[in-house]
Amino acid sequence: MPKLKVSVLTGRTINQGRGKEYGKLSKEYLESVTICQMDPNDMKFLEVKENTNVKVITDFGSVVLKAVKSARAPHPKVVFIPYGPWASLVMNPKTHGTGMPSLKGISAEIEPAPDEKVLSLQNLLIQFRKEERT
Amino acid sequence: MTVVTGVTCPVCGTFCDDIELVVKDNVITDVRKACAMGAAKFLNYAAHRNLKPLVRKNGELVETSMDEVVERAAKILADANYPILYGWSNTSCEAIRVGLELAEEVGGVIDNTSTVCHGPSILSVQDVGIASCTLGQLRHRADLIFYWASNPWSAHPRHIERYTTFSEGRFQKSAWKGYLSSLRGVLSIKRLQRAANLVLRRDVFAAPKIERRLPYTMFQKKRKMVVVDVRKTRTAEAADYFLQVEPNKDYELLQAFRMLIRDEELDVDEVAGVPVEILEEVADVMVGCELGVFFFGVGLTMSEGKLRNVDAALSLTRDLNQRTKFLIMPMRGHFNVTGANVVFTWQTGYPYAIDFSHGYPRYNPGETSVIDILCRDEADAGLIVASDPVAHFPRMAAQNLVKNPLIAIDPEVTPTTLMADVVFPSAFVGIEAEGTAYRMDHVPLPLKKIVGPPKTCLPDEEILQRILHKVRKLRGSQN
Amino acid sequence: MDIAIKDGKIVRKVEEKRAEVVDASGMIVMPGGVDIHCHIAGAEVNSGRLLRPEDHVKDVEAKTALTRSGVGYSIPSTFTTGYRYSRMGYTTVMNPSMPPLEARHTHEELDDTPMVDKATYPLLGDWWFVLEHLRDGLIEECAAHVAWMMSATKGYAIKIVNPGGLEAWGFGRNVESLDDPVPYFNITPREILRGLCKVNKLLNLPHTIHVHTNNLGKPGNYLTALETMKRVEDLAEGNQPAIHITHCQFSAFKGSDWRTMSSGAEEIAKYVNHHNHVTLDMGQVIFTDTTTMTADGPFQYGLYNLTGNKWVNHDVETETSSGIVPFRYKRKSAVHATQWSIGLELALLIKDPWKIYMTTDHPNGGPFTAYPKIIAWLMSQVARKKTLSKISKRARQRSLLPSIDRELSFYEVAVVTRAGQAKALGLKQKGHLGVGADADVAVYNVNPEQVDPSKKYKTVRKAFKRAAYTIKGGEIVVKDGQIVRPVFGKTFWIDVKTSLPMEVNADLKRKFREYWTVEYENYPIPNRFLHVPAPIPVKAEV
Amino acid sequence: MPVEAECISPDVFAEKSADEIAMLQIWEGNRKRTLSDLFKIKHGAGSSSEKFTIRICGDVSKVRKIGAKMSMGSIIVEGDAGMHLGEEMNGGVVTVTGNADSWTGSMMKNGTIKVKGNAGDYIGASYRGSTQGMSGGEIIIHGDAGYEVGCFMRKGLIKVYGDVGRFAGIHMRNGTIFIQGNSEGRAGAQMIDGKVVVCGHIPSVLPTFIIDDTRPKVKVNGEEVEGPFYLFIGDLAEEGSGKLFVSKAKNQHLSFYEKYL
Repeated sequence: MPKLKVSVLTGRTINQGRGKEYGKLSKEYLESVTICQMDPNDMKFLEVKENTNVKVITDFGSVVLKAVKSARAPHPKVVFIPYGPWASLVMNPKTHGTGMPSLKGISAEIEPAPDEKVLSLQNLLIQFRKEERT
Repeated sequence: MTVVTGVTCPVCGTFCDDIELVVKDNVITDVRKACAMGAAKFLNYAAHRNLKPLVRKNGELVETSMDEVVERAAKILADANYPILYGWSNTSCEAIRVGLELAEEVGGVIDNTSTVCHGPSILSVQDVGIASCTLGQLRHRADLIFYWASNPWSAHPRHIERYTTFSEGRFQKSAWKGYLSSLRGVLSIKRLQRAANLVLRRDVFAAPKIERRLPYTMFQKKRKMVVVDVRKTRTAEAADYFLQVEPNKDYELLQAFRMLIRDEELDVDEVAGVPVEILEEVADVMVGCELGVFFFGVGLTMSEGKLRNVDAALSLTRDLNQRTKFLIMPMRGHFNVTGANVVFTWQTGYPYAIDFSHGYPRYNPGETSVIDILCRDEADAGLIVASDPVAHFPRMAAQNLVKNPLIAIDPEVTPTTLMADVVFPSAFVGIEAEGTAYRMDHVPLPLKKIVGPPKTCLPDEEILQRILHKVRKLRGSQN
Repeated sequence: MDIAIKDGKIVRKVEEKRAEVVDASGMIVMPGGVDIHCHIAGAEVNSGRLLRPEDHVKDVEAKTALTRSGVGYSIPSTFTTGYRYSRMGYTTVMNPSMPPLEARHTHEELDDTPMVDKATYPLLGDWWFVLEHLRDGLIEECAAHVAWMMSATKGYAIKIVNPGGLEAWGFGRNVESLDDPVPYFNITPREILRGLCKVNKLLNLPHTIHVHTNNLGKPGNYLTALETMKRVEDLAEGNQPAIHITHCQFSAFKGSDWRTMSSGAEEIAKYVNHHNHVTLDMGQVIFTDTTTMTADGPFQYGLYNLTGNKWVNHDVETETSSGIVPFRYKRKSAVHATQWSIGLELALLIKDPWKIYMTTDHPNGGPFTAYPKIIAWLMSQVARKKTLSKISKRARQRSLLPSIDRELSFYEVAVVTRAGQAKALGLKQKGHLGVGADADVAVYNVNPEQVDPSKKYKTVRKAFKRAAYTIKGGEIVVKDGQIVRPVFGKTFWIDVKTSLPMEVNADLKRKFREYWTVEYENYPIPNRFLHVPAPIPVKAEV
Repeated sequence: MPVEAECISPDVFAEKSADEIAMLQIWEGNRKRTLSDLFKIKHGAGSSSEKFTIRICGDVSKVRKIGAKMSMGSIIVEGDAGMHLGEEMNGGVVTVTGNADSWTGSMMKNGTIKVKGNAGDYIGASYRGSTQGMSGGEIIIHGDAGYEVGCFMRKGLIKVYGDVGRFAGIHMRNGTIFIQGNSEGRAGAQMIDGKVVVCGHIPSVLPTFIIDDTRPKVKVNGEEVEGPFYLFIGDLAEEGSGKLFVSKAKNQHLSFYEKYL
């Protein structure tokens, strides 16, 4: 199965901004933040189509997201994930004495995950509690 | 049906104050002048909200009385040895003032969302200072506008139209018309590209071909917008020039500019993936402007280099004032994150990450900042006000937050309220409660009460007052 | 002699049996201190706080059962500011530079500054409406706009800083003299000064225009200061003051550059001694590490170039600017030591204490907590000699102080630290202990019959540092230098009643969106926004 | 829970009885405690104050400000030490057999800190907003150090035998930083004067440095270190004249600079 080394950027998007105001439990929000914007050529390389799920893996965790074509390619080997609980799963918590974790330019590996599901918010949180109890 | 005018928009740091709302029997039925985010907020805020006080009883959140949640919350905070009080950038300055008093009373750590936003910017301001202004100054005077690692089109939709490139000032006119004509050009190119893709049955994405010169428009005497970013954003497409920088290389680029604006030469041919000839021309444009401004986003504070990226940007701005007038401003996210810094500072001397555990304010981000405290697993309780750290903190920090007793004050149902042990349903400040908030340029404006909140939802300020009162009762302290 | 207090006021007598008695025998009793010019609140002050964690960390105040915690040194947090003034027997302080657009901020901070009454002056010298109306000779319209601004910002007096220079700074320039036209506005600083001086009179404001001169902090600027005073000479009525030159020390430099810089105090004192239309405050320099902050953007930038220290600039649309630079005054620096000398020379060479008041232009010359030091210098030649012996040789040789043997009496100190300031501010109920005055009283533990301040200046300094009692509005709030009762202070503002506000509003409304980036209806501060508002109604001539 | 124990210093302990020491006040979170609440205290034979030694056994990685402001004697931590170890220290010796945390030796004026393991960020740094970093003494880290080593350093020596993170020597005014291992980059950023020596690999040199020379060896307070080294001058963005020595052998990718020599 093809893998690709990429640099992950997280940030705001207008849809995430709108979705947020519809409410964190809303469909709008879920759809706006469970995506991974990719360079079409990178998608070709990974043999994933629009809306195929991909898995993003960093030293700090992994997350399954829906791959979508970036409207502003080319940006080879750079993927963009909107802020939200899903992006948080792969962020780098190290602050290097500044108080600020690294949320942009995190090196990651990305692979197709057509058979894996995007976690629902509830499941994501349940998994949270489980992990933190153990 | 009534129309309320001059409403401030409690969403982003642009904090527009010209919104018009149509209200019909205590319901907002229409929104005028707001952006997509603002409209969504005013029309849908009530969709997923907390209506009843909740406490966690054997694993489940169950409805209860206001008195009980106050009691529970006060007890948790009074017993804690190192509680965290976090959030504050989505509430009123009035509530923040009470929050600081509460943090002091319980000897806790109080931190606001700038800790994961522009905290690093503040750290570098404390090292080198900052040459800034209010937004109107730029609307009237700026003829060169940089958006550096920020994407107002998505994060601050009306910023460009109200304050910069497309705004009408006394000494500078809007660049809107010029933009429209250039836009047509861009669109036609895209159309051609799409056509080509169909014919050739493949994606022809021209590899980023690096121009060796700036477009001639950059040398015209008119208002110009430049975007510097790691990826081409909507804002970049609207700009006169887009400078694409390699991820995590902003520091090198900014430092290089500091030499180039003094007409010094570099030993390298390329910085951050940009040929030096280009940089020299951009430097000339900077030096040649009447009044220039850098707006910078969290693209600088969150990427490799963090505070030092901003350090370099602030220093570059300062240096430019030897040649012309140049100013700089961070693009603040939440509508009152600036207010949180302001109130924290006047009451304690420090803008965020304040540790009251020894009875007086102490400040050392990296040590007293909430992410570090959580990652070191030092806190033993948490109070979250109008913020959603469970959703936005790195996994490790969020997990250590939810494993301790957690109190949430929030009008909305969020991952944080879902994971909390005590939940206060609050009124939406700026819609259901009034107060004061600070725009990204430190201009204070009133938050208005448009409609009444549900009876069970109190303003943050009042909720915090009740908790504070209860805490003092429990501790039997004299004041 | 006894002083009777009832319901927050000083009265002829009270029923002694039922009254609480404070025994002040062997102590000095004065009205509560009044500070006419100290930067304690607002956008600029707070940016200074944010800029200097290293300044706070060395001076902290822990929470007590009665008081909030905070930080001190050169820019104390709001609560600490109130407590520290009160401990020195001060009960009224004036915050001198408020950007009108950010007035809410200033008032939010003043509300969190306990123990003292306060007021604040909006910056109006470079406001576009002022520049345009004065340029077109529309004095009355200008007055009406200023009246609107006073009530919109809940302000107390007209503050003018480097008139014309701040607008020029919008494009990184400045004005060099009183006749240097302001770019794009074709009006001169002279016209702004005279215009606003007339406006001040038309509006019957209790205080005069409050002026920070052009060319502040530049060698040779004592001439500008003299010019400024002369320009409004003819506008004075009888013996009424028409202008207040603030922190005059910074505007009293002789010489053509820093090397030849010397004191211009003698010339200024000479002029002031022969004219009654001027009042001044010292802007005394203290040898310490402090934080300079003024609305004078270009001056602050110059200071950055001089020191290389971190620099904050904050320009405010259509109104004003401001800057901040940390600064250390060194005894061994000829320039700094000369500045120290100038402040004292002014206070001692100006014969009438009712014309010059004690300030440090906190925190520009040093923090207000240094006032007891200054009192000692003013009352004792020995104290001055002691400091003189430690300063730069060049400065000592140039200093006029050795030739001055005047030593202020306790009475004169009371004038320069409260009575004179209250009079200049037109605060009739402050600065004296007559019947009807506010019951703001300071009791200092030093016996004027027994202590000779000239020799025992250390005793005096100690006494003024920690008031034996501070009584605020009839309540004992400080005892032996400790806060025993936290109280809010009032916020005074001038409610000017004019006869032509209607068309003014129309004109304002019309131009509002053009000039500012906020809506007309969101600009004015409602009276209820203030914690304890104390509007002072004034009937204007227009 | 963070513990703050500024009192753990020979200057405080000397001339005190075991009981007095036991009663010294420390902070645990927001609660006042005494030293004896958290430590078992044994008083050895009272040695003269110059040689006064405090030995700490067990994990004190949450205990901050150990040896802060100390001026004489020595502290030995057998295990890991918490933040601000030896902050503002003025003399004496602190030895840590395990790891030290961030702000070790920050603002120190004199004395020696030895760390056998790794150290955190901001070693020998200044306080926020201040330009007064380490102004004397020696910090020796045998393992790795984090980001911003020697931030605003003014004088003295920092030796790191392992690797360092980014921004070693940021805003450095003077003094010497010696790095035996690799640097993650941006060494010497915004330095005005002083010396930074990188014996290992560095991804790149900042564009605001210019190459000045190649040197066979470099002196690090007295002793010579074999090179050869590229010598860069910077940070020109600050109009600085700091010296950045970078191993030639470990950094072939920098050879293109040689064309300017």
